[in-house]
Amino acid sequence: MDYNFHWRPVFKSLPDLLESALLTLEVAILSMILGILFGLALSLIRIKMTGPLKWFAVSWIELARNTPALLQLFFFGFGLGAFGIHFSPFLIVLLGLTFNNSGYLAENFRGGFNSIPETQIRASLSLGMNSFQTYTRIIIPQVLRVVYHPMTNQMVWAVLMSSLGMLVGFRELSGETQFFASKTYRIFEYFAATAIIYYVIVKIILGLSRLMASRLFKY
Amino acid sequence: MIKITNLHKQYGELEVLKGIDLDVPKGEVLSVIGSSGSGKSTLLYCINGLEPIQKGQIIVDDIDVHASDTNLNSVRQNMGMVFQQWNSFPHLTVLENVALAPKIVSKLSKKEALEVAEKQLLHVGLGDKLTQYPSALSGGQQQRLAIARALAMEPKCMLFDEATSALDPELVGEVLDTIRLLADEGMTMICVTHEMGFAREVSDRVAFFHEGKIEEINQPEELFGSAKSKYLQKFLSKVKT
Amino acid sequence: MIKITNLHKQYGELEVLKGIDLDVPKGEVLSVIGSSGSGKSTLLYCINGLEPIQKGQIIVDDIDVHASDTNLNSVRQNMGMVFQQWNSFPHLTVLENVALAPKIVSKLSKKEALEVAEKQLLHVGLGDKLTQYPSALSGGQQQRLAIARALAMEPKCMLFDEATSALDPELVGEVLDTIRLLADEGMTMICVTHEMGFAREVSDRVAFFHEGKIEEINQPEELFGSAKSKYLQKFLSKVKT
Amino acid sequence: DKLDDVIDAGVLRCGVVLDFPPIGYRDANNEPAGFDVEYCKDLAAALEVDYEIIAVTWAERLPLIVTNRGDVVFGGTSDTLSRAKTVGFTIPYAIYYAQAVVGADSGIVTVEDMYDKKVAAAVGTVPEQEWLKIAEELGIEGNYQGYQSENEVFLAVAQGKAHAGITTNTTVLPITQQFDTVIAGPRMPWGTDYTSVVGPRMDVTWLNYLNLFVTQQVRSGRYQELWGKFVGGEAPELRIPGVYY
Amino acid sequence: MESASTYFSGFNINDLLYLGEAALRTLWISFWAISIGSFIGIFLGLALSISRVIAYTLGAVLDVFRSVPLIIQLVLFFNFAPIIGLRLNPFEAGLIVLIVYTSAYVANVARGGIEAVGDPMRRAARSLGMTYWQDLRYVVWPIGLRAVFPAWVGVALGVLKDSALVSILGYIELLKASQILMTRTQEAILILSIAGAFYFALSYPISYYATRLEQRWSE
Ligand SMILES: Nc1ncnc2c1ncn2[C@@H]1O[C@H](COP(=O)(O)OP(=O)(O)OP(=O)(O)O)[C@@H](O)[C@H]1O
Ligand SMILES: Nc1ncnc2c1ncn2[C@@H]1O[C@H](COP(=O)(O)OP(=O)(O)OP(=O)(O)O)[C@@H](O)[C@H]1O
Ligand SMILES: [Mg+2]
Ligand SMILES: [Mg+2]
Repeated sequence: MDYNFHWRPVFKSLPDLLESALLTLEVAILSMILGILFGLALSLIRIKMTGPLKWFAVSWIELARNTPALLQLFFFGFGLGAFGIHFSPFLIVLLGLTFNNSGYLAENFRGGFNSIPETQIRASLSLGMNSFQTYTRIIIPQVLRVVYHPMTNQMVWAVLMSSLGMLVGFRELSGETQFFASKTYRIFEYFAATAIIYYVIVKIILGLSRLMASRLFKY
Repeated sequence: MIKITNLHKQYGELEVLKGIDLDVPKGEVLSVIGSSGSGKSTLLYCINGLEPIQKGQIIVDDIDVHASDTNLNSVRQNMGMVFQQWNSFPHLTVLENVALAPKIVSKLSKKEALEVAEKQLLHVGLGDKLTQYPSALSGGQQQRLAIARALAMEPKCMLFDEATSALDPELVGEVLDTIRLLADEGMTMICVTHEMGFAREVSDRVAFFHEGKIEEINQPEELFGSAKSKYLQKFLSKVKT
Repeated sequence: MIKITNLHKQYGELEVLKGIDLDVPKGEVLSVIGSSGSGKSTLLYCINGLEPIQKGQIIVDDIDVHASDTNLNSVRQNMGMVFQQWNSFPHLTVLENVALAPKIVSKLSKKEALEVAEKQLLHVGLGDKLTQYPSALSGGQQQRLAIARALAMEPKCMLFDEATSALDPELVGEVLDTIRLLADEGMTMICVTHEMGFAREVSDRVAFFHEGKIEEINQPEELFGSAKSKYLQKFLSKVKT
Repeated sequence: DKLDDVIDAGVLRCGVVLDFPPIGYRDANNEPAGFDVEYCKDLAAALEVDYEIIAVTWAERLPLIVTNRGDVVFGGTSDTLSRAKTVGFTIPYAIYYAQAVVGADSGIVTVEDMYDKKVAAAVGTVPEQEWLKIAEELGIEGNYQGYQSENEVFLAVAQGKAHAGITTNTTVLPITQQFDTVIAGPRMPWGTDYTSVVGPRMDVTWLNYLNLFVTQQVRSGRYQELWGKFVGGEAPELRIPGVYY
Repeated sequence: MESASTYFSGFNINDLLYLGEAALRTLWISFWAISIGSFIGIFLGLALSISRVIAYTLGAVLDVFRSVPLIIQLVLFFNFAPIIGLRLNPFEAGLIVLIVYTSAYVANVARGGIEAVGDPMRRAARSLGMTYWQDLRYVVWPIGLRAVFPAWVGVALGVLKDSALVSILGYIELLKASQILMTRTQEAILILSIAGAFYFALSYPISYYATRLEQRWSE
């Protein structure tokens, strides 16, 4: 083995890497927030509605779940460019992840809604609550508990998937790593450091999620 | 108080209620019995406006429940309903369960809502469980919680749909006692039940449902003692009275 | 037949069996009673070699179950065990459930295994369910299936661990009848049970467990009639005998 | 040494960048083609071994050598001193200069026009690093966007995502012919790009062999022939004015 | 001088074949990754279920492969293998990473399956005199498989889609082929749509079938 490991440049650019990790988190969190909103809407449309809107929701969900995330990113990147719609790399990644998250979360939510017995709705209507109150006060809080664990997993996924940003020119953690690696040719060293950063991020997310769960779901 | 005339209800093709006429005066306790699928639950749902009807009229306290300009939510505030499954809201504490509707529906202040809730919980004997979550309660306690929750809206009448049938035998008693209490206090009630003993003891009248119709309705002694309808005779011979 | 001397068993720090001495001669039916957590199930697991022991000896049919050179699988073939939960294999038909172990453990031919299985299923009264899947059986039938499955290995003794406690009251009878049948046929048996009536009627002796020890052991009339230990007296006063 | 290794293995593993028409690209059958590909074949022929083309991105060119996934890279690699700390360079085998392609309606004529416009280049190339240097001096870094491949750069310019893409003079013609919306832009204000064949840094015998190969290509006229075929016109003089060898 | 149209040429029928061939390669690498990865994963799952010590140590190792983006794993391994003297082509390197990745996920699924069977059931089997392996073969496997089959299908489909990332090593599977064609033809949207359709055609029927099966079993 005649390869010499050079770790010095990696340490030197560690601050930059960590800063770009914030970008990774930012895009992952934003895509989760949007994904939850769209996912909720999609799942409700899929459960409640018929007609074109339902087909739209079903296509979205199934396309998101049955094609690679990278392909979805490319679509928002180069595909839509053909129609003269241009997004910055940040937006490409955000939209791609949101599209993907929404599809997966919609199915989680659907499972969540199905797990709430019909009688809960009846009970809350019979108390004189309107449908909106029933959903916001009774159904959704319970659904959130059912989907909390899958949602945490999806958040981890969003972080992992955001690494695809490096393939569409987004300088999040992976993109930044690639940029440095291409300047110093220390690919292995840089990506090893980045792997550790990802691992730590994921562990932190899981830890926080557990902490939050214990505060949120006392019942 | 509750006046039903010629009520017809279909689920798709299936006609479940085939012309019901029923008059429940204020303060009466009416028990509804009948075999499974005869439409007992459906009747309660229609009275509460939880299911649309096809024909007929349901007047509760001078309001036509199914008229298009009726505000269903305010109708429901006057009618408490308790279901077979304990429908306590699992994500709220016992106290919050009861206080929620007074707060967001009756628009009481938070403090008032909590007071009302506490009062009703004491009423049904759950005064020591206020901060627990429903998962920590027994089935019977959860069912009493559901009753307290309905009572907190200070309804003029109560609808019970087999409120005890999902309970273990040893827990049935405590819920029946609570209902009995309400009856004694003069609450107007319709109770779908399969506890014949309870029906006999508490009700002013008992209605026997058969295939979407009221086959026989009478004072309990008459109905259980000298059933006229042969379906009722058959039904009574199958259940232990 | 089964000879246990000074048996000690710990789960980690927790000492569950604290020196058990027990001798079950061939043909005896021994019932084991005692409150929850007293170590009854653990004893059976140790006899069957399903849990390692820390001290003492268990000799079954002249074989030291926990000696390091013992072939546990062949010991187990001589000992049938039936658990509280009906552990029928859901992916196999009733007949296949029973025939599996004879085929793969006793290495019978497929035909022989099926014959043995059918015989035992007839024995426990499941002759008409051979091609059903367990999910189509009632709890009592599933439990009898488990008994047939154990019997198909033609064991010299049977261990029952609360074989009826997961059953609805109306199903308990049919399983007890099956066990009674085995007792009449002279099978050596240890039955952990909470059916005092059954213990009294079927057993040659009854052992009362208390905190990992045999507190009292005697013929049923003596034990139930004039209990010496105050723990036993307390225990008996709590359960309906 | 490497020379023996390659002869031993019977295969020459060539890294070539294939989104660099006409120097490296894929033909209508999606097979590798171009000036660099021909050079690779010539080298294999000289060594009397088979060749294997490894398609690499700009950023992967040098790691390919560093991690020994390839024996040699023909990939328009400029011979900077900083790179020479990592890999070994031959004498120059081709000369390019950096030039921009710009959107037809971007209004860019001079380099100065590009300062306040969106500029794109491929990640890990000399143009990227040179432009970022200029940008840093002028404090206009935010307008730059790196892409995985030059192709994506061209696409970005064609679709209007970027106003200018920095590439190599040889590529400008095919690109402007392909896209109606793209025209040739200014030549970039940094030096001529002397590009070398790349091999492992420590393998001097191998680098010697490669040096000889480069001079042989020129002497035999093959250099002129291939340049004429793929780029057109007179092949540039490889000798560097004022430098003696 | 040749005309520039040699360098860029339009999308033609051959290219469809080219994409089809690449789809087969996607299927090929996924097939091997899923089969070998599942096989290894099942044994890892077994190991995880045996003792708590193993569950913690081995579990932590497997966790790494689920907490670091696949793309980083690919880059790292591809650049690391030659350092330790392994001459791997993109297919081999990609396959190895995918196998490890798959087995990390399958191990978790398998452990779930074993837990689903439960100790009481396994005790019953052992009490009949079955050996450890007979218990696994005749009781745990058939019962556990049914419990986790849908989850396993999820993992398999995930790998099928994630195999798109092997493109960055230069293995010409479906996504890489589309990139090559996009470079040559500059028809991003058309090619991405075709590639998406290929992926969808591979993934959707399986996912649909698995959902149906799950519904049937849960009845
Ligand atoms: N949402 C629904 N859609 C279609 N049919 C329904 C629906 N709800 C009830 N039914 C049918 O209407 C009939 C009457 O149902 P209902 O629940 O009112 O009976 P019930 O008298 O309350 O019976 P039980 O004693 O079993 O509760 C039944 O045949 C039932 O299958
Ligand atoms: N696998 C285990 N690990 C640790 N402790 C255990 C384990 N199994 C049982 N125990 C503990 O050992 C004690 C005896 O358990 P055992 O199941 O033998 O009681 P039992 O007499 O059968 O009670 P029951 O009537 O409830 O079945 C209990 O305190 C129990 O918590
Ligand atoms: Mg009903
Ligand atoms: Mg026990």
